[in-house]
Amino acid sequence: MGVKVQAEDFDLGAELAALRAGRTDIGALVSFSGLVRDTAGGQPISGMELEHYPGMTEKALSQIEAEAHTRWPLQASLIIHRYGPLAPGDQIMMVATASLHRAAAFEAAEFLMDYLKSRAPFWKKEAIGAGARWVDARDTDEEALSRWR
Amino acid sequence: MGVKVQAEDFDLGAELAALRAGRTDIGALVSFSGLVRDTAGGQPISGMELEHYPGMTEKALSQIEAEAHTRWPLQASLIIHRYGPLAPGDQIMMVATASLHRAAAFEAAEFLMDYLKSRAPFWKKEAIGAGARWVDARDTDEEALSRWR
Amino acid sequence: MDVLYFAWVRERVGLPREAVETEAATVADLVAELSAREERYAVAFSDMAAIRVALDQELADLDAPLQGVREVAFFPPMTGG
Amino acid sequence: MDVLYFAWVRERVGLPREAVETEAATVADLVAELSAREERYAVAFSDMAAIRVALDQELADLDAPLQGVREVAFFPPMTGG
Repeated sequence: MGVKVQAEDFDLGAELAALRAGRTDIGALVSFSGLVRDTAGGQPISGMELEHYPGMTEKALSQIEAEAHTRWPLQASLIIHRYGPLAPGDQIMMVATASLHRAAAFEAAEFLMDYLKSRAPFWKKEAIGAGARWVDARDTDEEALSRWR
Repeated sequence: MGVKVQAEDFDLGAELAALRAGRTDIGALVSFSGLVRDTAGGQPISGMELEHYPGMTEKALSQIEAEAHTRWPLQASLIIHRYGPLAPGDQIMMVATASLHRAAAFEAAEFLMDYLKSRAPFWKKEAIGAGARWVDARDTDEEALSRWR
Repeated sequence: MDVLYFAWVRERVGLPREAVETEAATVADLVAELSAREERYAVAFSDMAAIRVALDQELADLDAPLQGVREVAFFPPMTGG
Repeated sequence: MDVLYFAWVRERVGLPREAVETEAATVADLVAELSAREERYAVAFSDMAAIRVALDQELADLDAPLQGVREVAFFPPMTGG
């Protein structure tokens, strides 16, 4: 288990390799990574600023990760989320889950993403032309949580 | 899009990095990798032999990948599956899917895995002590396909 | 009590955090008190359906009591991931 | 026609592939013909519910016609992934 909140980029491949290094008890490893796109709603995006709530962020992510471990038999998991300025193509965040079988690993990764989206205190501001715009939360993100209740 | 069937190991991190290299149109990248476990049904496994049907394997995987692209708006995808002798901890295979949003990337990766499990001609033989045993297909794997009909 | 603001709530209030002396019993009482104090708070809190609240770094409701709370945070719905 | 066997079907038949001269109209007819020919085929094909068939590298049913088919493969349910 692990949670990292950082401004620096991360090496997805190295993180996944570290998660299973020296282990022979993992059957399925799932990863998700979120990337900055160059358009939003048809408008070109020149970059993004990710604000967060230091202290609460780590606490919220750790709670979400712990909840995933009570719901699925996970051998390992990892959440990394960046903050600060990001450019199109940059990695925003990643989650990884390891389990015996694929169903648990997939479901736990989707659970982590759904809760992280609506419950971890991050806010995206997209730079569009000379201006900038706070990203609105999507109704579908809140609805996604109903799957896990 | 890409399908590779090979005896050699692959570098999961390098494959995922290559998938998104130079691109700014991907919002969500999901990967699954399958690993050789050291036990099966409580018995220790010393290794595994993966047999396949050369020719049909590539054809079946390409068909499954193409079907995923008709069902979800995917920017990129990759399937790698190994054959031959494997040791506990070794990577067996991987799939990766890239899309604008997480739901499509997750669903497409699960679809690829569900179809690959029951429709791509691979057969696992596990080495247990001095003997070896063909792995039985699981009813749950065939049932998993019903989700996509 | 420390009061924190994030994202567009921070921009509308005009600062990221401040110490507030208050006898407000609940979050809603605190919002009403701040909104009555200055226009910028009234603007920031004009649509409370668009505001989320955390008490000591745990999500809470508007009617949650403030007794014993050291840190209150106001922010829009989260958009991480 | 080339007939291929994989996994435990291959082990029971005793070879990975062979050329077969047959007038069989369907897969089921070919199975019956091979099973009548030698005991090892009868053993391999004793439970056809556990056998999958591919015709020219596409999955097919037992009653599929063999007309024009160049390659028939018999194998257990797949266990990749």
